[in-house]
Amino acid sequence: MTNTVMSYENAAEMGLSAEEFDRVCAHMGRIPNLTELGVFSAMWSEHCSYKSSRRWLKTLPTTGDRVIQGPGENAGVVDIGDGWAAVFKIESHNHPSFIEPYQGAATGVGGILRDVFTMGARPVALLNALRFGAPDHPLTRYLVSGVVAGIGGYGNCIGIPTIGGEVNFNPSYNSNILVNAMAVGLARADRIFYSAASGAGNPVYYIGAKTGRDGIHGATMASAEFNEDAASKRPTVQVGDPFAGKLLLEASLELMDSDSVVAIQDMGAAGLTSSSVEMSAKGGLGMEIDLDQVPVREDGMSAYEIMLSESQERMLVILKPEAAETAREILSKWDLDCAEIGHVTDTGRLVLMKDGALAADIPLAPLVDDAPEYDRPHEQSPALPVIDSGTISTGDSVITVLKTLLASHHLASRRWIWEQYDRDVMADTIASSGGDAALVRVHGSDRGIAVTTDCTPRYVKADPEMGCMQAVAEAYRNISAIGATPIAITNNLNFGNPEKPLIMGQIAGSVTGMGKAAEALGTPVVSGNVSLYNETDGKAIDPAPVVGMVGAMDNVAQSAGIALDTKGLAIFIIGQDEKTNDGWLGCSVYADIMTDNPDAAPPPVDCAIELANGTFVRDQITAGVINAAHDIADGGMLPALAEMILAGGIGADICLPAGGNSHGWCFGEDQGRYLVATDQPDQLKDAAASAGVAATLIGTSGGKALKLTGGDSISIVELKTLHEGWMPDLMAKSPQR
Amino acid sequence: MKVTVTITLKPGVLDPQGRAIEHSLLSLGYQDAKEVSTGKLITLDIDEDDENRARQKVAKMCETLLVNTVIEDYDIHCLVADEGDEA
Amino acid sequence: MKVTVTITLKPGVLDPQGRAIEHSLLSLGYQDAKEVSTGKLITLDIDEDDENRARQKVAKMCETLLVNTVIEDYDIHCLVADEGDEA
Amino acid sequence: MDIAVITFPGSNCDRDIITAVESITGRLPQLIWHKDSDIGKPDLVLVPGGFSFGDYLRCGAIAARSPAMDAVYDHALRGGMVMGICNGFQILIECGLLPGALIRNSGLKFVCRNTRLKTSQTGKAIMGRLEDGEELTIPVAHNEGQFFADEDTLSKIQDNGQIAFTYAATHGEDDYNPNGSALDIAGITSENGRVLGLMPHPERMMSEAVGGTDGRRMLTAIIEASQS
Ligand SMILES: Nc1ncnc2c1ncn2[C@@H]1O[C@H](COP(=O)(O)OP(=O)(O)O)[C@@H](O)[C@H]1O
Ligand SMILES: [Mg+2]
Repeated sequence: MTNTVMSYENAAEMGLSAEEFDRVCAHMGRIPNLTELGVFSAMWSEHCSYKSSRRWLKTLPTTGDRVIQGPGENAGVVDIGDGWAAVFKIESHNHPSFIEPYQGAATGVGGILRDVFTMGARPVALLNALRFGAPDHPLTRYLVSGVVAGIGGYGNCIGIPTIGGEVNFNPSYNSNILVNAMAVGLARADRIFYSAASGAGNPVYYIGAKTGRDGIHGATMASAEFNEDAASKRPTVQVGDPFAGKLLLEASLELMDSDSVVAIQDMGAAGLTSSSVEMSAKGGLGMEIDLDQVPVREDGMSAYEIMLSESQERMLVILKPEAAETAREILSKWDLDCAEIGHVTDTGRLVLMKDGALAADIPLAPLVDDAPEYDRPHEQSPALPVIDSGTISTGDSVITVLKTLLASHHLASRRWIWEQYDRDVMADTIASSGGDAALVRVHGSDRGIAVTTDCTPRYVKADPEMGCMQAVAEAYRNISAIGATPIAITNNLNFGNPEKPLIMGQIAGSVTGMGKAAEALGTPVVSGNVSLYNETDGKAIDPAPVVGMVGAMDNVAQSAGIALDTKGLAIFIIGQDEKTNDGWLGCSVYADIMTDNPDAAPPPVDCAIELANGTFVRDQITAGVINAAHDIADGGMLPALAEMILAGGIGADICLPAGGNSHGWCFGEDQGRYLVATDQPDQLKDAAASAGVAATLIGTSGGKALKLTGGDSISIVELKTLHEGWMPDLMAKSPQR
Repeated sequence: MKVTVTITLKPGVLDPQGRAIEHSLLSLGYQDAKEVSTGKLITLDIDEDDENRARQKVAKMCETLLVNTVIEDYDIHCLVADEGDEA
Repeated sequence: MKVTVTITLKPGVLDPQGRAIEHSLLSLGYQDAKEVSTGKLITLDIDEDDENRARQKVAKMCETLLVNTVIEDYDIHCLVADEGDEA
Repeated sequence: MDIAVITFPGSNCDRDIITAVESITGRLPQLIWHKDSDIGKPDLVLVPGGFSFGDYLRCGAIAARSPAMDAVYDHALRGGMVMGICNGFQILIECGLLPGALIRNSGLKFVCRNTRLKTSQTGKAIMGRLEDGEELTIPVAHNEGQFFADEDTLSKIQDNGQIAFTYAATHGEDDYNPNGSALDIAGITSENGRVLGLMPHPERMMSEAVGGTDGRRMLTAIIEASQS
């Protein structure tokens, strides 16, 4: 066994505390060698062990009638009816995308796709939640163009439509962008594959691309003690190969179809380490691997490097012993490497051989079960005052404000981004970017799944618990607004350093809020990811607990879009009564753009109302009463209406309420509301009354402009120029590194 | 002065394109081509007669725009007018 | 023998990328870079010691796969082991 | 009728075109893997879109040199009908079955959006069942779709009536041409009018649910033409 003796210092370089190192030694019964310590440090990293967040994640609701698999597998699985299951997860690639935006984002997409197809599902949709720095920050354009090209580059090439997402710009992300990618797949509910190993003696196969020195933990490798030849072992950026990804996708699905697979897991973060450890530990078994059998791309790779490499497009598979020949045939058809690298044992240990000698021997139970878990001190963010909208309203006309907001970085169209994504490949896209949720059809049927990602960091920063409830509620509204039934969520918790009590307080508050809303709205959390330490020079990002939600509908023909494309429709606000003549401007887009943005509490979320209004809107859509629907979110009612007008090309006449505060009424961000257009106003009103849902008629569709009572108006052409112009103008300036 | 910048991937960085080409050459019957790798070429005309100064200028362009120094290396070749190509 | 193929666009063929780079260089303040054009580099190791034969083989690979001769030109550079780089 | 669809590793629109053909003809087309050199004697060969061989080297370059494409080449020389969509168009150009080149979009970005196509040269062969001047809404999704050819070639394909589809500014948009193609070319045919390549994806416009039926209209006309 290679016996460089590890020290506290080495442990610290790998991110393990002295106390954690003591624990490793106790479990091992000796001082671990480099490879063993590397395995521990990877498995006990924040990324793999969730040591700061686990205590809180345990509080989330994770079960429900439709949940087939909750958190703990590669992705969550829910029943969407008719024997179909949706398999989905979201994952971050924040740091790599800042270092190398194209490859960082591309490999983020590749990684999340593997999480989905490793469960036997064919991926059918990709989404991305992005956070960049201030638009005028010198790095922003370079990062935006690289990240967007990388996401498109991978998704377009592998042939899976990228159909939704969200983008925020805020200076807190100047040096720490967020790149979260979500993938959704479809499988037959009775053909889901899991990662738990079984059957001692079963062969362990490595399939996919060769292993190189990609993405090996930087801090570790920079340390001279660990290598004689530092330059040649320099950690390298992971490069995505979507073509290899496509081959791996097809080969894996074919392999799973061929009835050869006992268990399968992709090699994601911490590569061969996490896949081998998790597969064997989940099955309560052990594994012996001969690292000399691992297909490598470079000469002289050490056991440590092979175990910790994050080369892309690789899978670990436990095969039925009799299936070896079938597997080889399938892999060779797809021109992929395939090697038997070991077997399952019943020893409960991970044994690694290299150059014919023992390279590591680790007891798995403590490695997995005794991973550190911390109850870190947490402090609540101070409550912010509720601000009366009257105190921050400006004297500008409503149309002037609308123009300013629509052309602001908050609300301007993201077309520049999503036109770079193939949204139509697979030919089942019913709705994609530009509306609320996106909708894809289950191939060969009328059934659809609706997907969205949402989070408003502004709210979360102001009030983590309420802000995260809002993220769930907004996702719920987006799914409902297209006519689908929300089913379950995945989430990506992006925060700063959890060792700071205020940050830990944001995490605790957010998870609490997410749990409450998920429970109340009947959308359990089935998968997720945590990305902590998003800080630069001690300054944390604005917290971003991104929520990805999946919903389902029986017949996509019954869905509604946001487009106001018919004259003479009655336009209602659902979730707001006729007496309301003001709105919540604190913590709004309006406050950010039009005022000096005083600290203020975000709009409160009432889940009971969300549930009632969402159910009402969905029911009226499927009943054919609603012609177009859009949830009211960032920016408030009037920008939402403008988006409907822009999407459909028909204008509207809107009646402002008498008295009150027109800015609050037009731009307030009160929750639980939708704009709907209908050609059956009486029916809608009656249905609302009997459902106990507030519905207020505010105007009629028609014409080529948005007109307000009193004569103020703006043409669709002008609206379009403002809304569509901002991002192309920004990106037309040259990028700079 | 005409300047050519050759940009190649740093050692160890995956070159999927190179691999695909190698594979294709193989299946077209070119068995003896190995270690295929790909790179980029940028040529430009720079308003500068002194080779050293030209190099310096172009190096700056490489660092700020032309090259992704996280994964790429570059070489600058100046075509000195009266001398012919320079290695 | 190590061989490098440089592939450039034929005169008259549009080079949108080259134009964009030139534009970016300009707006970054590099006023004196002109006529930016882009190309490709393919290096490979060929199992052949004789330079002429190596060139011939690689030329064939260029004609059949590596180069789109409708829009691209190519040059073959052999790195002769004992001589260093060859222009 | 006999329709063949050629697939390569990385052709990701193969399922889409297969589904489209099946929904028009009621029959699954014959699937041909790139390593097969026997494609039979189909009435129509379809080369689907996607990223064959990852689009590495040049789009379509590696696929164009596959055994199946050698057979398609011979099929076309014998007067057989062939249609290539998007990456399939790039492959047909790389094979030398169609003139010109498809280079990087003028905007240097991948572009996915609906385009208006104007149909022309409909009198003959593969275009025979489409109407001259007919406008269709079909989406594009590509990075290298800018049609380029030297002046001589351009005037030759114009004179020969090889321009089959052009991007049209129906509503006076100034960005109607999504990639900067010369003469707004979206699709061309071979001299004999029997080989067609186009960048837009008709197989993605097969029903109102997905945004329209103009793709069905186009594919139906082409399949019918291959029967006559
Ligand atoms: N990064 C992105 N990728 C793809 N689509 C995006 C992206 N950002 C925004 N979109 C799309 O733009 C539209 C508007 O986004 P957003 O304002 O965040 O919607 P909402 O407020 O309804 O959640 C949505 O359809 C969304 O899917
Ligand atoms: Mg919405």
